[in-house]
Amino acid sequence: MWRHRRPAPVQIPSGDAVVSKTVPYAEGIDANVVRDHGLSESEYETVLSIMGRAPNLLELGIFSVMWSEHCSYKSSKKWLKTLPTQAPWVVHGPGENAGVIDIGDDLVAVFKMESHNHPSYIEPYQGAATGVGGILRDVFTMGARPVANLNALRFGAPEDPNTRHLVSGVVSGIGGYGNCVGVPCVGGEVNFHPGYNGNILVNAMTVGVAKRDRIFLSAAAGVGNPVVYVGSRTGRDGIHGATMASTEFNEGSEEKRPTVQVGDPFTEKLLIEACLELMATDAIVSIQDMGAAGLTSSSFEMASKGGLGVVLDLERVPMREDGMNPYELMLSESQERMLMVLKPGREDLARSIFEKWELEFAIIGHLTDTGRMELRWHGETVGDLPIDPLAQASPEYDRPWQPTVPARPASMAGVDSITWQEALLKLLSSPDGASRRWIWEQYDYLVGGNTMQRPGGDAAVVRLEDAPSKALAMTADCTPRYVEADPVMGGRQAVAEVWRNLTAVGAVPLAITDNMNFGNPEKPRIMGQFVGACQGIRDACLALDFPVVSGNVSLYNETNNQAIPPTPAIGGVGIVSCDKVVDLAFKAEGQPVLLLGA
Amino acid sequence: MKTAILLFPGTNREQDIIKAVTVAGGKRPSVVWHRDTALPEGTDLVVVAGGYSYGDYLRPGAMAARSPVLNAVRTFAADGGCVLGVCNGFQILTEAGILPGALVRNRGLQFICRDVNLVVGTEKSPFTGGYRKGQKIRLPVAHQDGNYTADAETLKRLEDEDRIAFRYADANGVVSDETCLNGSLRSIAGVLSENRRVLGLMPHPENSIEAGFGGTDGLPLFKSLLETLS
Amino acid sequence: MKAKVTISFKPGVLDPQGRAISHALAGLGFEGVGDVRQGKVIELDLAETDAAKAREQVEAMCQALLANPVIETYAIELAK
Amino acid sequence: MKAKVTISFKPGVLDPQGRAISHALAGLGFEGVGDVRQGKVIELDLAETDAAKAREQVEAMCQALLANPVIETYAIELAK
Ligand SMILES: Nc1ncnc2c1ncn2[C@@H]1O[C@H](COP(=O)(O)OP(=O)(O)O)[C@@H](O)[C@H]1O
Repeated sequence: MWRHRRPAPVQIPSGDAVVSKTVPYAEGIDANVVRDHGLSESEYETVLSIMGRAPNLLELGIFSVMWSEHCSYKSSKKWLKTLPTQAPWVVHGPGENAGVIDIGDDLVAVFKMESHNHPSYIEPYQGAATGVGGILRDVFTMGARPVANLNALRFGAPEDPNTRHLVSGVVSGIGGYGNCVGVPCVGGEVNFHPGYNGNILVNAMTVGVAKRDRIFLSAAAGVGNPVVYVGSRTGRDGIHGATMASTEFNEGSEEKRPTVQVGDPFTEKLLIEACLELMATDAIVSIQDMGAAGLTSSSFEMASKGGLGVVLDLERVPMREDGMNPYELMLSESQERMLMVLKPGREDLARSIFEKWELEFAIIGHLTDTGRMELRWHGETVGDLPIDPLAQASPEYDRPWQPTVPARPASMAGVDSITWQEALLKLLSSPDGASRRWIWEQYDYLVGGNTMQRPGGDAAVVRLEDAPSKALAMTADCTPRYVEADPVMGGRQAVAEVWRNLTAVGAVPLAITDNMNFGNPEKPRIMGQFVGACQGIRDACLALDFPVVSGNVSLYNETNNQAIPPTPAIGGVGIVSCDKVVDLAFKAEGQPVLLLGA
Repeated sequence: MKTAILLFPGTNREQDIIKAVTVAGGKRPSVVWHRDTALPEGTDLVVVAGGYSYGDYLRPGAMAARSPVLNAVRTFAADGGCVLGVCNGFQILTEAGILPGALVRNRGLQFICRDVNLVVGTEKSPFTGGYRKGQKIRLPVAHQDGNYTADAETLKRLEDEDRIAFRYADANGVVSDETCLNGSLRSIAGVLSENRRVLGLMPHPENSIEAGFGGTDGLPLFKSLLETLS
Repeated sequence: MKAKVTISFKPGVLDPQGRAISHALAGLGFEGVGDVRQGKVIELDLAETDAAKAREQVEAMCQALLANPVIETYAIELAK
Repeated sequence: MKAKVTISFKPGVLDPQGRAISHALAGLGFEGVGDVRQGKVIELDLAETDAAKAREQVEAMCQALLANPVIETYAIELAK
């Protein structure tokens, strides 16, 4: 999650001047270990100045995940900050687990889109499944019951032998997880392009609904309050996953595959029910899901936002395997886990709810006023880090970028002319134009009984359980080849298409979430695509009064130096009165067909 | 009509059933937790709702069928109580041995969510009294393990005793192995118990009770229950 | 001790997963693959150390939960 | 010949089914059941009659389709 508040970035010293001759390392650590943790030399220098000493391996691991591109948004922050995030109906913009907008009747819609690209390429079923799990947690963490899922998918060329396997794995993974959890999957989009051969994109979006006055945030509060772990046990899953999501793929990395997390949608369903049950009481002070970088990022973010410190007794973390150590516990990406701060005296109430749902519950620490993270292992301090410099003030880069020269319109010379009948058939049968029914039929789009417009239309429409005369409309769109040709226009177009799809079902568009999928930001050409797309999104959002309330960035989508087409996927949400909903079916013979627009 | 809905960890269509019963004009059902050992006093109808009880782990319905509340349901059914099992509920009732046969992975292996055509096999039950035998209706399905199987003897009994409540059909109402979406033997979509008071079916009548939200072909099932049990 | 339970479909019960695997193998160019059946293996760590008692216990587990007698058969193996 | 492939999760990979089975067995009153892991067995009828060649073929099938090397391991047994 990217945030705009309190950006006091650490000054990253530049150039070789800072690389001192005698870089100190703690025992067992050397330059290679630092490099394997994805930290550059100058970043390690900064670590030293923050710590005032050489970090041990546990501390280094924590810096590594916190400052990974995935968690710190270090390359993208500067540009994300330029996006418009405000409107009278925005309750919480970027910076929380998901964006929150007012939809009337004392209700809010809570939504976000998130990528799970790299894991899905390595293990399509589990990668996509855990992607759905992660985005669901971002939404119910805030107190919202998830009411709809969407997904934006990009695969390589249909002819590529690997594509078939990836498509079927990803689609069944999304279905397998979402269907089990009981959240209808109502829409999405799919493209095929050889540019995604080595890097597919799996972007999942969840929309939830909460009572306006029952929103839960992640900022920790109350010195002495218990820090509580709930959900599944911690295993050795995906250690270094967050770092992996931030490094370019190459031939060797397929061998080096870190363990892929296996999703457990059944536990997620129980976690939703248990959390929402606890949220109906007054026990929770703050709550945060453990996503990428698990216990590390959740505990740091909660403490940092609250301006507090934390003591964690890591031996109390529920463990799946024997012999786990603090490094593994802090860096594990095991799924279906949450961290909460409870009001004192509410521990037993909370414990009874989680036990009823057969989930783990453990008090693993408490809040302090030190502003530091103290990690203990059977009473002994094994790590001690300042919180703010790692979290709020993580590095921010102004990477060099080169604007994309917009492609000139293709020449029509030499293009064969065909009849319109042939052209129509070609369009209808192209992989990008063909029906997506074979995909959405694998998703339960009906559960809940509120689906008014099923997949297959311009936008999905889902009735509000607590205000049944109204419904939410939602859609996800982007046309990467437009963005590739001209990032600014392509960014504008993606937002405009979302807007059109929402209005086409009769809805008033309210806000968007974005998922920025690009190549290696260290290349000025790629960074230029990113900057251009941000500008385009900004232009369209301002023109349409259509703010960005949440988002996610996935960079380094490259294989063998080949970047994906720039893909800023946009998810939009609007509101519509149920009696105003329109769909795209022709209704009767003899009715006129009109063509509108420029 | 006093309805009790069973709630297992992983059940996810309980709200849909509650809505269907109330839209049909019934009282709001009560929800019974899987660890309960008794049904609420005066229960007329037990609904085993859809979803993924226990994550569908091992076999869909296997663990729910062995939970404490199922003993109460077994007794209730043996005493002539009405039990409706939808989707995962159908799987649970077969696993519990309350209904014959078993439901295995769909022929195409994939999860299928779509509207299907069904032919009503019998109107002689508290569930199907609102339809005519042979009537073509349309209900949604949403399942991965809906492929009904049973040995030849059981199939023959089901047919001889007029216990096949619904069969999958094509758009013209023709029943055939080729058009059966999930591979079910004899295109079976729903079966009745010997005393005709227990129905298990894979399609979701509860998702077809309102125009604009999946049609209304599921409504007669709930209305018929209300009429019989009130 | 450890117990391994292998659960398979009874002969005659159609096995959609086995069929799909056989198709997929043919599609991948593997020749000479006839019937394919897919089953489950469940491995259990048991506190029981007596083989006869362990077998009895696992037999009971199969009856009670692990296998569905309508469609499945099972076989039990024990190991130290 | 016949080949039997047993596929299980690599150690350390979460096995939600195994866990659920262990829970359920405890709930049914079976005591002393520790870790439970669930895997798959795939039985294949092969036209190949030479054991070495058959093993090679099945090995290739495991790599290509039957197992997922990221999270699973497999073992092959052959029988006449
Ligand atoms: N991955 C997917 N999951 C669910 N629904 C999808 C998916 N891809 C496409 N759809 C649905 O298919 C329909 C057509 O998609 P798309 O071609 O992107 O539409 P449009 O170009 O009109 O926005 C939409 O209703 C969309 O929601």
